[in-house]
Amino acid sequence: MDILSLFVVVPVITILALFLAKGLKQSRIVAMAGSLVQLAMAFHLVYAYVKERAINDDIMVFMRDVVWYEDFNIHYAIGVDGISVALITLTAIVVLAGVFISWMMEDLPKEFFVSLIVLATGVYGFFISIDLFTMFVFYEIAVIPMYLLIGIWGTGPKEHAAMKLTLMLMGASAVLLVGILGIYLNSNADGGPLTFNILEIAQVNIPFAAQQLFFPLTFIGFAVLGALFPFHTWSPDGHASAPTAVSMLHAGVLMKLGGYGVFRVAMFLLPEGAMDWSWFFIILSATGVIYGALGAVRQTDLKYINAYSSVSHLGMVLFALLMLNKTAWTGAILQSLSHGFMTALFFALIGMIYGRTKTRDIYKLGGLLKVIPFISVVYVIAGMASLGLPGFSGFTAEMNIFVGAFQHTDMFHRVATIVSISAIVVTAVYILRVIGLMLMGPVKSEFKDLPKVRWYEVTGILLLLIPITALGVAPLWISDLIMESIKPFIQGVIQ
Amino acid sequence: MNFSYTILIPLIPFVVFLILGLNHKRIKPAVSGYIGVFGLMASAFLSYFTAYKYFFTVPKIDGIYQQITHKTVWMNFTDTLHIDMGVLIDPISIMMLIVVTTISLLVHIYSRGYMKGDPGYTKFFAFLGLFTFSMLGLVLATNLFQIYIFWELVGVSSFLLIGYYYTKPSAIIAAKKAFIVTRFADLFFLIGIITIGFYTGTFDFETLNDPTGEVITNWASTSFMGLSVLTWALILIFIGGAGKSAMFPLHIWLPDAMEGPTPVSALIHAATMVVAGVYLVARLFPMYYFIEDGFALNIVAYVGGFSSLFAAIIAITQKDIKRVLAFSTMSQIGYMMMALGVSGYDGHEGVGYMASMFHLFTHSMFKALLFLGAGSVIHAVHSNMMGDMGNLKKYMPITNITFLIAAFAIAGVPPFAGFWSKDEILVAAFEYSKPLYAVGLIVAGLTAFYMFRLYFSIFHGKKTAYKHTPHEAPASMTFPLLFLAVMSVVAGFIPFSNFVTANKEPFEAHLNYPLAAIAVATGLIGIILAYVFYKNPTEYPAKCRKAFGSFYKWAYAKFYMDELYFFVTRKIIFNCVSQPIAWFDKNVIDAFMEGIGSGTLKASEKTKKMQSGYFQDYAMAFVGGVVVISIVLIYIFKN
Amino acid sequence: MILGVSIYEILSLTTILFFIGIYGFFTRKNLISVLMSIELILNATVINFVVINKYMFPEKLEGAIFGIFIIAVAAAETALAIAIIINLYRQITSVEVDDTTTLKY
Amino acid sequence: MEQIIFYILAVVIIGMAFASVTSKKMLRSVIYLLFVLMGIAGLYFLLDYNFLAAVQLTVYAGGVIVLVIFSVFLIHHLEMELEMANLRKKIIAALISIGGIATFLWVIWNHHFNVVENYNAIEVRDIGLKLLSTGDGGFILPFEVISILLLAAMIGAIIVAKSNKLTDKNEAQS
Repeated sequence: MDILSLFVVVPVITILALFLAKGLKQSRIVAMAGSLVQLAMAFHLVYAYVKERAINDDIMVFMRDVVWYEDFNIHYAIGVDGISVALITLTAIVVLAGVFISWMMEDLPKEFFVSLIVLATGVYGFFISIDLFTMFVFYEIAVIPMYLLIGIWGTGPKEHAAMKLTLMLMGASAVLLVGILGIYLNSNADGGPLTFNILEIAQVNIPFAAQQLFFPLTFIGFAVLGALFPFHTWSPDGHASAPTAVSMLHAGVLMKLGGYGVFRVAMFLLPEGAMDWSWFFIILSATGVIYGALGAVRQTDLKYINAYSSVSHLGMVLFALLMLNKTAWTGAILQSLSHGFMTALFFALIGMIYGRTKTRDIYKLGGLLKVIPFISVVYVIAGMASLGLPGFSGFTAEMNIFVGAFQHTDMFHRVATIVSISAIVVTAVYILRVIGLMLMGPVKSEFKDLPKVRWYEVTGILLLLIPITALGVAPLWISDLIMESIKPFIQGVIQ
Repeated sequence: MNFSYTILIPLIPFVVFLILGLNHKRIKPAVSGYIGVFGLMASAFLSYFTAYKYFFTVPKIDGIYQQITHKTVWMNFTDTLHIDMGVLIDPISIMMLIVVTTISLLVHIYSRGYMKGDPGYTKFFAFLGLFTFSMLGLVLATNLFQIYIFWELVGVSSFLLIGYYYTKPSAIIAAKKAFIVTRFADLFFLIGIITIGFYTGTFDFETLNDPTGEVITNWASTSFMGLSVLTWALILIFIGGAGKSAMFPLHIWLPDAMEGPTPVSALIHAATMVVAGVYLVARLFPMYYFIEDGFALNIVAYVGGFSSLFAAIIAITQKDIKRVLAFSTMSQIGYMMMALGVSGYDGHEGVGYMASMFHLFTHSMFKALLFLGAGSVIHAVHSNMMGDMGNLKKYMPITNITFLIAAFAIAGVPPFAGFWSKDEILVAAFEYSKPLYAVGLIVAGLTAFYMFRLYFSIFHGKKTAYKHTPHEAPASMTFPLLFLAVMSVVAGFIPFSNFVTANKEPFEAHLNYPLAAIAVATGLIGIILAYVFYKNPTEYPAKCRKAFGSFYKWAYAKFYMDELYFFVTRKIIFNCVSQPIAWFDKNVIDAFMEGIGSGTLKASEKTKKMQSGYFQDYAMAFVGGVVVISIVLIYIFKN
Repeated sequence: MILGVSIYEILSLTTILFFIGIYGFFTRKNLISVLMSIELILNATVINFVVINKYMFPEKLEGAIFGIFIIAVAAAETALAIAIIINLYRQITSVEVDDTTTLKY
Repeated sequence: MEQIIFYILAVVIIGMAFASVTSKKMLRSVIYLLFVLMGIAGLYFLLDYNFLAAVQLTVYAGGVIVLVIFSVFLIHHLEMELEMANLRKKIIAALISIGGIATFLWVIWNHHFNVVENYNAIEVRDIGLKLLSTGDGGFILPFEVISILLLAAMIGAIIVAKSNKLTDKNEAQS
């Protein structure tokens, strides 16, 4: 068994083991053990990758190729570069944190953990695939458990939210499928056989007309998952209804699939299309950045605030990807990682606050710093990280993006960049608004004694907080790791 | 010369922060105070040692102080552009090191008394440590991005400290305001930095500031709207500095920031953080001076001058002693900015630069003293308002004396520290532009007046009946007062021009007697007026108030700047932008997406009627369909 | 062959008969009536088989034999249908189409 | 002569068929149908398919109609008015039917049929031989299938019609 396929096999084994487990206690132990193994594997993968990279100069390493369906030349083709390794590590951490946060999932625990790990399987598979079709299959595997997770374990108008989320994402995948098939059917432009393999397609000069046609489809197909304005509306409703761990996984990991897909498929395979269309999507994403931030200012529900904040931050990812240069792309990947940890942390904290106070309305909360200091302090830290405070991951990511975006000298890019930068002020406004209203202020009588934070909550929080700080304090190695992997991609665009 | 140990100067407070912050429940208050104080003592000692080593043992080359850097790459942007982290040792950074560590140390000592019994005692020291770390990092920054990083950290520690009494709504609002206003300014700062980074290919101060280097000599190669792009960048950077240094019109956060504990006000909002803007301009002084022939520097001068006058006028009318001091701070920083703005570069022409740094130094001493003294008073009276005080000299002799010394110092009375630095500023302004000189002079007079108004209303004036008899503060609080009082007297005698100059080349500064005399006379007039008005309760203040009428009202309301901002943010941004966006999101975009869903639902609701369950209907549809299809097929294949 | 009657006329007749059956099938609400309409339709078809056999392929017998088959099947079908109808009547005491709409949405 | 008989038959068939599908009285409707079937039998006689005509008469007129009448007796009061579909549905049905007639007629009248002039009558014997023939073009298999089908239908009809137990059960449940 090669090192990458394990990332699909281990979750599947975990799921099988979960079927044997009984009750909450057993299933959570099994889920935790499975996720721990995955995390260990992720760390080992980082180590192995760095070692392998030193001697191997390919775009992807640890490649493996098994024919899956011969008639259409579909392969189970896997391989990783620095970007996927980083995102896999992110996934492993967030999944484990999610398991810890759901430690007390009373309701159908077994089924919950199964769905959670199915989702994780899809995500891992997506990140390791280099075959478009396999990638798409894993993408669907990741998206579909969402419906169950929200529909069954959610709160509020959960059926509606689940339906909306699933339908919008399915609609996007329909568009995406057209895009992928378009790429596939044009992959013989240089006379070779039709193929789904990304690396092989990248060698082919897909005709410009096809690129122009299929780039927007592929881009939108992925970007809906990355909450591209104006296709973001599933995210606030979905997050508001989803249970905590699902919000974490969804915002933290699943939404990254969008940016990753845009990068790996749309940008890499259709560079000319990307250049041709970039102006349009830059407008959308820059609008999304500022729009999400401004939208968050007016919300009163914590989860909504966070969802809009995600729209803004992920808009930044897409914006950076569209800048088509190395610095901005590094920033985009860093932002994906950073946002993944941060937003997962946020949702975890919100879940804890909600679990204790039974409300998410910031006007109803108040003075929590005194009552549940640990959660509140971490919330402040997460808030500071989110508004791009140096020393946390958000800052390094955003600076890369801004500096990268500034490499374009024309007026259009300048204006878009400045619009995006100005979102950091608005971000400060809504973060501080939440901190001011919810955490500070006089203690409200109904929240005088809330339960203390528990060990599993602390573990979950620390799992997320440590990477945020690590990325922020010492970004050099990770940014170099990513930049190294971006080089082959950027060459396609420069040509 | 190896100065890499200077990295310890910021790191020690950071370690203190980590120790206290992570264990704030376990460490006893008494211990945490000592940890903070000793940590800072180590830092302060190291910076004194560095100053000694730098100024007296490092050889000057061609009579110029060398710039020493130790740095390492922190993050790569492009192949050439990267952020470094490191330390940069040159005269101004050393001066700032001394200022920051000294004031911080004294504030630490002072806080041990002031914060006694506070439930968040340990947390307070942790925050102080964090702030000191960030400020020192800022001071030692080797490049623009590093300065930005610590700039933000300083901002956040300021936020935490202003919001220290986090259960008090006004403190929360003030903290938020401070953070957001400075963040807004930082936005411009950031754009400026990125612009500079893009057009010059470096963030490094050494490269940027080299007067013969590529950057400065080639400023004209780019242009944007009639000015060099670099000029724009410098203006943007100055906006960032203005935000942190509370220059008009970004000053509105400073008075509110007084909601924080008084030692914090002394440390952050009087002596160190607020001068970061001045430091920033001074740091980039060669760029400001040479690029576009000092266009951006002119702006600095005028903004500084205006802010200084503006704040001084407001300060006269305020009733809260900390707000008076806050506006005074703003006014004095405006002074420093003005001094930088009017400065030249070479030799004696750079007197403005030297004066600015000198004033920064002395100001930090006496302003910290004033704040700490005010803190001592507030500690005793439990009120911020001047109306609640009076005749405190009887109860608090040490505070009285030290406060008086500080007031003399800020009023520019010889031989106190303020006199020397202020005199140099006025000399520089006089040489540069007469209107600015006039502004400077007026401000000097106003400063003397409002300062002594404050002094007399607190320590003299009406006999107030106190609920609890005020008493002198404990030794931990009076020691810093006394120390700073001494500094306020002797700091002026430091031959500053030997150490800190624009081109790093020492020169001999000497008093310009006529100008000094005028300045002193103005100051004295202010003091005398204040004496007449406020020594004993009189009718004059009321009369004056009447005489100025609406102008007084305007000044008292801080010229309605807060209301203006409030209007812009609340009414325009919130109601006219954010609200409609929320509406738009819900009713247009989301409604559209939902509409697709509910439209499908409705369509199916309608079409499901066709599924009536009557087999005849199905048959009818079938036969009808067959007929129609037949007709169509016949039509198609007829020919 | 019928003297003086062309195949067109006979086919027209069966067509009309067929669609009268269809019309009845659509409009009748009683199951037995519907069954009778089906008989009409079937008969129209049988005539067609027979007529075309007669007019176009007089040597062959397939049309007639099919006619017999259809009649046989129709008889079987009728018997079954009536059995079902009676059973239905026993269950819901109605043979109206309106009462048998379990296929609804 | 034959032409006249045909037209009479045609008018009877169509008129009776129409009366059968529109009549409001159940029993009358059945009787009209009987006339239609008999008319069709007449048509077969006219076509010289005597055996077929006989089958038509015995099976349809004799068997089916009697079955239907009995079931009508079982279920309906004799003079009960039948419920008819509403006007809208009638119009739609009529339109579809007329459209269908028009289409079919158009097709039929536009098609050229290879009519072979002949007047030979078909013997019952031929039909019987053909039905039971196992040779080329023999219909023995369909014949057997049909017989099994009829048997199955018969048994099925009995079971369905006699399923008292099921009824009891259902009633007991309800």
